[in-house]
Amino acid sequence: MAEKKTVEKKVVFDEERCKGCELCVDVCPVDIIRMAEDRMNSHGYQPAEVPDEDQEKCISCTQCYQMCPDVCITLYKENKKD
Amino acid sequence: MAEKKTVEKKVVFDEERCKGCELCVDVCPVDIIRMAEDRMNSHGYQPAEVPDEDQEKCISCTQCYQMCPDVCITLYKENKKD
Amino acid sequence: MKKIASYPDSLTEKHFHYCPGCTHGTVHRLIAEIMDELDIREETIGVAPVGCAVLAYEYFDCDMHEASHGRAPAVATGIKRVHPDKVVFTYQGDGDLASIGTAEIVHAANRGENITTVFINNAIYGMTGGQMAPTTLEGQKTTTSPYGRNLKEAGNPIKMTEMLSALDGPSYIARVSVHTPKHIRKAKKALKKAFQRQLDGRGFTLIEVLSTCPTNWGITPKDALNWLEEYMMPVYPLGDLKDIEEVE
Amino acid sequence: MKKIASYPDSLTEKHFHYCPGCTHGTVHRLIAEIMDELDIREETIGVAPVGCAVLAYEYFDCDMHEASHGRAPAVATGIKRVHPDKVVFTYQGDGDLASIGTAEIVHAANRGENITTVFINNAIYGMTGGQMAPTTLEGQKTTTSPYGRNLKEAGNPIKMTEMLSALDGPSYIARVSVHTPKHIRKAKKALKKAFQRQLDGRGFTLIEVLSTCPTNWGITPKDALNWLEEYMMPVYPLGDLKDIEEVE
Amino acid sequence: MHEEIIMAGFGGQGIMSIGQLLAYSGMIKGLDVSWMPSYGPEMRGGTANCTVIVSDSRIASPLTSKPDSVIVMNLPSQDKFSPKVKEGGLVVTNSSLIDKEVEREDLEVIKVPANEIANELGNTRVANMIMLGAYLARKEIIDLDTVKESLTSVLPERHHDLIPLNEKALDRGFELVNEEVTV
Amino acid sequence: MHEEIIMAGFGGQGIMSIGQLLAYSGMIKGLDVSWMPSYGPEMRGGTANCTVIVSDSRIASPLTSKPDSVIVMNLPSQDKFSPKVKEGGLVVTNSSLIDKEVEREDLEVIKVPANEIANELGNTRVANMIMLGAYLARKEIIDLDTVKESLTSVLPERHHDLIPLNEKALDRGFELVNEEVTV
Amino acid sequence: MAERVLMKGNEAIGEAAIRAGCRYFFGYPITPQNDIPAYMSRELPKHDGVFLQAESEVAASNMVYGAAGSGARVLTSSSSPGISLKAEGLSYIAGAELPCVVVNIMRCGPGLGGIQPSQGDYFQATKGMAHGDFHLIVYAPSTVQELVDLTYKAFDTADRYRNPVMVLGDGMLGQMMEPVEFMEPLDPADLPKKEWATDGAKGRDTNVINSLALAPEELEAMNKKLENKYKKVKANEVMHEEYRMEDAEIAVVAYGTSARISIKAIDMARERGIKVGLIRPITLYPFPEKEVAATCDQIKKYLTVEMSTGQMIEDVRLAVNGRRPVEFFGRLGVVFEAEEVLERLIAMGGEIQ
Amino acid sequence: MAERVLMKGNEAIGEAAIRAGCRYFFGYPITPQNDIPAYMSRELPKHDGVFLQAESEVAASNMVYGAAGSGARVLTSSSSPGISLKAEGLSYIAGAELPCVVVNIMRCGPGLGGIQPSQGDYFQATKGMAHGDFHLIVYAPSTVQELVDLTYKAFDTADRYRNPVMVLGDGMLGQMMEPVEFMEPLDPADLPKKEWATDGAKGRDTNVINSLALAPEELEAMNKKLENKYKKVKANEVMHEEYRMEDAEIAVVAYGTSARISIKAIDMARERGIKVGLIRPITLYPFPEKEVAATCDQIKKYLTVEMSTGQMIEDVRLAVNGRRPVEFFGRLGVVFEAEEVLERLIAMGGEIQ
Ligand SMILES: Cc1ncc(C[n+]2csc(CCOP(=O)(O)OP(=O)(O)O)c2C)c(N)n1
Ligand SMILES: Cc1ncc(C[n+]2csc(CCOP(=O)(O)OP(=O)(O)O)c2C)c(N)n1
Ligand code: SF4
Ligand code: SF4
Ligand code: SF4
Ligand code: SF4
Repeated sequence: MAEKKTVEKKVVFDEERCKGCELCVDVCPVDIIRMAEDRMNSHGYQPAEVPDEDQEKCISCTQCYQMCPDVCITLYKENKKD
Repeated sequence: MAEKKTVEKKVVFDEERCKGCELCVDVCPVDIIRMAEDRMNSHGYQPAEVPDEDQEKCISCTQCYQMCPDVCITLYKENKKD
Repeated sequence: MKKIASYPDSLTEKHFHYCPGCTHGTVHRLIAEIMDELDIREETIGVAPVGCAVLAYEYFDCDMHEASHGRAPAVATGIKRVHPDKVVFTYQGDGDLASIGTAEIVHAANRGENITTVFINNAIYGMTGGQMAPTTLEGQKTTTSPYGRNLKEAGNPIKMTEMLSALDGPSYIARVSVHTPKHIRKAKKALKKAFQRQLDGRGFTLIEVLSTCPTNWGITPKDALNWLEEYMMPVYPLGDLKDIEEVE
Repeated sequence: MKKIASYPDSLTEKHFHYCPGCTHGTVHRLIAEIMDELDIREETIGVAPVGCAVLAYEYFDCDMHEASHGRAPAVATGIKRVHPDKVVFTYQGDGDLASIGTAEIVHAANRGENITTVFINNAIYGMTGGQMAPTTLEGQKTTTSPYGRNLKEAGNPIKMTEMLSALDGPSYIARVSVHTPKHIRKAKKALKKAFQRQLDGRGFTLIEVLSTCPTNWGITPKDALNWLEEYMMPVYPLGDLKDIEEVE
Repeated sequence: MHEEIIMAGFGGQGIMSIGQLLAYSGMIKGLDVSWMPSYGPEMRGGTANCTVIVSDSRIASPLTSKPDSVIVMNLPSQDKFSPKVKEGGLVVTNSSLIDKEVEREDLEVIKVPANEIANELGNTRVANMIMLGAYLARKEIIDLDTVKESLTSVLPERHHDLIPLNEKALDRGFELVNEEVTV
Repeated sequence: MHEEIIMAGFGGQGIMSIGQLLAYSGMIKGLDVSWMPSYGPEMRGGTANCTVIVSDSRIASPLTSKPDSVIVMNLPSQDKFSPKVKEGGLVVTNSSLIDKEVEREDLEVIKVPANEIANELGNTRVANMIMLGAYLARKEIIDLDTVKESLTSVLPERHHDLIPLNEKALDRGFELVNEEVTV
Repeated sequence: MAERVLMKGNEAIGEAAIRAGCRYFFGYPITPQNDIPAYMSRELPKHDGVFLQAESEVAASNMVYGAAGSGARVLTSSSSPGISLKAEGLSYIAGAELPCVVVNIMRCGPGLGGIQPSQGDYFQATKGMAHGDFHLIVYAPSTVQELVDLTYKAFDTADRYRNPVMVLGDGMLGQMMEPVEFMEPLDPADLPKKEWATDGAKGRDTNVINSLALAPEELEAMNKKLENKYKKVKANEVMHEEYRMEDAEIAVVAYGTSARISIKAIDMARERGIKVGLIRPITLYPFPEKEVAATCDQIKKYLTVEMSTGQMIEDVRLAVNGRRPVEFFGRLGVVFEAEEVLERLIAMGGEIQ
Repeated sequence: MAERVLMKGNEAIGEAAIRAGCRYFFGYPITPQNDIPAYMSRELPKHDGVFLQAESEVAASNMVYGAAGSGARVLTSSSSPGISLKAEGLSYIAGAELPCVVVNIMRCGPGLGGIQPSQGDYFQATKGMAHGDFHLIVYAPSTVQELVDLTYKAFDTADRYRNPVMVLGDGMLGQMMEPVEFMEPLDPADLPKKEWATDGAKGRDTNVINSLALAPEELEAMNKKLENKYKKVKANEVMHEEYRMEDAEIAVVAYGTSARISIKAIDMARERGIKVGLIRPITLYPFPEKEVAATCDQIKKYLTVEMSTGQMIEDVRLAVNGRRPVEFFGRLGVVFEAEEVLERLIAMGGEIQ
């Protein structure tokens, strides 16, 4: 309820699961996925991320979800207005 | 040298090897093989035989030799006269 | 916002122990999604292999057996004979299925055992550090083929799937790959069909999945996907190898 | 008088222990004749199976190994790798080769191991008193299929020879029979070709020989020949299954 | 009463069956019994033998090195087992196939032309029952009727049509000895 | 002299190599040495550690429960091994990845920003050599030159082009500590 | 009293298993135990059970692993070389703590050996069956009746301890016929449900059948758990029988077929005034160590009799622990005769005087 | 003095085998011995040798059977579960009296267990490896140098007795590195010809490699022959080492890795004035029974130290034969530390006073 909402994320990464394999980066047709340079998870991997400013650009193609071997990605889409 | 020659045998059975399976009997095209009724080898089998009187009739087709699973049969043929 | 793709219910929360980019995880997800979609998680008993997927029993959220190396089809047979009404699957690597477990897979297939086998072909022994598998390609260097696989010494990359297709028992056998999202979707289709066949009581099904092992191949995950496409696919062509549509 | 057919040199004088009418003896003779004709008795190392032919090492007058049940191809591999210039053959029953020894024959074949395998298919386990073999026919009664082989439970009669033909390693695979003199002559031809292929260094060869087991089939030797022709041959059709004529 | 018997002959001569028949008969008479086969490696054409013990007390070992009696249906069996018989013991021998005399003086030997009689009865395969009949006539450990009754339980069902023939064979063997003895 | 060291970090951080390098250097100096790895089940991403013992007398056990020193390249390793160090022992820790302080008062702690320095040198993978250099500066069990010489024998041939870089990394680690100590 | 039937040892095993609620048999033919699969293939279908001839002993033991993990009472049987092939599988079954019954109708080895009865697999059965610290519980019947009773009991014991139980017979015991009485058959539906078994995780947490423990501490815990189980087995499951031991000065220690021949020899020796008795271990693991030890005050000399070159003798010596001499008589390949044992007993009797 | 090289135990085994004239390796990967096949696959081709990765351990041991019967020096290696799968084959090899060398780099079982070092296969190696009355000759090295020396020696011993020889190490020994020196390599062409081997019966009677004996008397003869061989092995091949035993009152008995950790503990105990020494069996079969027994007058208490729940302790107790107490210390799954053994020694030292 009192949750602070910043950006409505369409592409959410489970950073602790991510192993930095970069497979998601390549398949994204709109090129919004990148590897975080500023942090490492507890296993020593730099996780993938979609910067807040690019979240909007996701076209919900699910390519990244399909490709991620570690099932790190959860995808959301705006509710249809109808 | 002093060997007593009775009939010149064309079909010789190793009676001790014979197991009386009768497979040779069937394949002989001139029907000269039969099972000995009067004797048994040391394994308790009545061996196959070609009676002396029929030895001549063998046409050397080797069917019996081919068929005999126990390789009991030695076949001879008259030397060609040429 | 509506969730359109997320972690399947039939996976536990455990993080996979697989190396970065290893496609074992991809196949795990597909199987879990199928369990979700067919609503069979509570009806399924899985059999994990000895191989990188040895801990699969920690990931699939269904009853599981950990088999001894290569014997998953025998273990699955034991399970299926006791529970003919449950869904039983084996998950096996190429060392497991195509080498030590050759007899078990051949006979499970020949019996038409009503189970589903997921066969991960990554052309190498992953778990043990990169030895030659029976499926290793000609010339491929591994820790036990340091000069590249030599066909005269080690024989040809074995085509288990083609070989098993020569038997009467299997109802559906296919080879798929998971190196692109498109192929992953196809792979899921084939896997789902195999599980469905089992539910229909149609006998043995096997899906071979061409997979990567970036660590032991010694290349990056991305390169591994390319290597799979470039080198493995010509030797192991994709497609349905056997598909007995209808029971007479 | 001239001898036109007699006991081959490559057999010892030992009487076969086989049952009356059992065609193991026939195949022994053919192999011995081939050793005579190719003059390889002193170059040959044979591997006997566990099965009725377990004592084959007493009959073949060449160096012999008695293998453990099903492992003859592995034993032969060990021998051949030490003596690549010798002729090495295995002689195996259908329990030995098609059941317990499945993995070993598949991999010897796939490696293209330069050995010759003589595979005696008599659709039953002879040595142990007539249990079901993987090659037992549908409905055939044996001591472990007392109600007749049930395909749903026990699977289909396995077609090892067809299955092995799907592999890349073998150079020559054929199925023959020894139920008539004519078939016996053909069988010999195939066997000789296989041995010759080995001498030419062409890799794995296998000849499946349809055979009888009158005792465990529970019929007379004569009836056994007919049963073979009538029931086995339709399931196991004769002929060359694989024949790689030339090395590229 | 404690009787140890070895029965031996070619495989296929029905040695195992008469052993089982005797053991079964003993059991239904309330005696302790054991039947112990010994096979050669061959399925056919080898020799087969079994040891039967019938006793009114608990049987320790099912084996015997000094049988009270032997029933031998071929020459190798006679050669092998007659030397083992207890002093003063019994040899029932198949004179149809065995010419050779038993070499010991201390034994009682009953010669039974079992194959001839069986052929007379129309089926060589019942030679074994003739041998057993003869044995039973000499060693009255179990009455002939009990043995006949047991046939139904011991013979496989597919051979039940042969029960009358088997009974006749038992009788013929029994009579043979009784005649000898009583005449 | 008897020194027992545990080195630990993420798989891939080159822990095993610096252990082998140290052991090899000890050997060519005529000392007794042992190198003992311990792997997790994972090929990558797990933690790896090894125990190296260098001694001027015969080494009994290649294991140690109370090392004289530890070299730790990630946090889980520091957490796991620093409590085991002998009283008054040494911890060389990778401050690039480890924020946390070592919790014991009795230990000497050398913080080495190994990843930073390695990145400066142009290759993160030599962070291990920087750590080893720092260790060697503090514990002079083997001279730096011997260790550098050993690189040729220990590194697989395909990495021999990196020997100069590795040498430089050893130097940088060594200098770092020497500066600290001497300044 | 139940009806007495004359039955081969092997077949009696099969019938006893069925009466114990066993409905699954996986095996591979091998002499001299072939009557067991033959019997099961004939009888199990009548009870809606499953007989499956596996492709090999390796496969059979892994099918057993699967079926046992699924909660069933399951039997496999083999003879010596076939048991060796089941070794790895049995180690997994023990490691995963699954119940099952394994019959070994021993023949004479090593290698292919021959089909003569033997007791040469004692070490294998009781000690080194396979890799790792585990044990089978081993029953050694000596009559066909005991084959029946112990096979039946084996299923209970296996379930109670979640451990494989072996019934160790030999070719002689398997192939001989004796009169036997059977117990009332048990309906498998009446057996308690095994909560740990895999049958689909419906409305419960998932069950995992497993013998893997990667973390050293877990691995040690798994082994500790097993060790504690075996302690319990040792405390509660020892079975043995004594014969004419009341005033004995010499004790023969023998099991199975050897024990029977020994009884004959003992009776003969007693007739000659030699005070000899028999200690017959019925469980070989756990070995009746205390029970043997308890006789040490009374007994002057022990004679271990085996159809082997001397295997159980080590357990006898461990039990006697140096307090008395332990001698050995054995033959292998050839079944010995009571007279041979007697001769040895006469010699020992002389020495004692 | 030969050059010292720093080498992993596993690789050192491979090099020693090659220097002993071994040119044939058949094996199947398994942790923690994978460096052995890796080494052989890299090095054997340089010596015109054959490395073949078998389809399984079962196949590997039968390939060894074939190659050994053909007269070659041949090696196979595996770890615990894989050794269990070689059981049947090893029984055949022993039965047929063939020489070969088998390495077991033990990991922790039962079942899949874990890859931690262990000594849980002692029983399997020394007693019940498989069916039938046979034995492997078992060497238990405790340093990488000894791995080298004993592997080399194993080939000679195998040939001399025509019996399989096992080199029994554990994951720790196989994976650690130590400096080693190697012997001069031997040319296999210089080895004496094996007249019994199969290589084509050219101008001689045929040779048959076999372990079958159907006639009981033959079977007994085959077993007698083996029994006599093992007697000779026991008489001639025992190896052991003693450490600080001169004035010891407590003796630790330990082999392999356990012995090394025990030495550390003994040194620590000695510093505390406890008189303790080590008896280290180098051959596990034949076990140094007389050698242990010979210390009974001097030693007041024995402590067997193993990475198992207690296996070798039975052989120690058999040797001591009740004359002194024999205690046990062991852990399994977790490698114990010298301090733990020390603690136990302190307690025992106290009791003795
Ligand atoms: C009986 C036995 N032999 C060997 C092993 C060692 N081992 C574990 S996994 C494995 C092979 C793994 O390769 P694969 O099946 O291809 O699976 P991947 O790891 O590549 O997924 C081997 C040989 C074992 N655990 N047990
Ligand atoms: C490991 C092992 N398992 C089983 C057996 C028993 N056995 C001996 S021969 C045989 C099968 C024989 O059948 P097959 O191979 O078809 O040959 P056949 O006797 O019919 O010629 C079996 C199962 C054995 N000796 N060893
Ligand atoms: S769903 Fe498609 S567009 Fe969105 S982040 Fe993933 S790959 Fe890119
Ligand atoms: S594919 Fe998955 S694991 Fe790989 S980088 Fe992307 S989110 Fe991380
Ligand atoms: S060779 Fe021909 S004709 Fe002569 S006996 Fe034989 S089958 Fe008859
Ligand atoms: S085929 Fe041979 S064994 Fe059969 S009856 Fe004729 S000769 Fe005798």
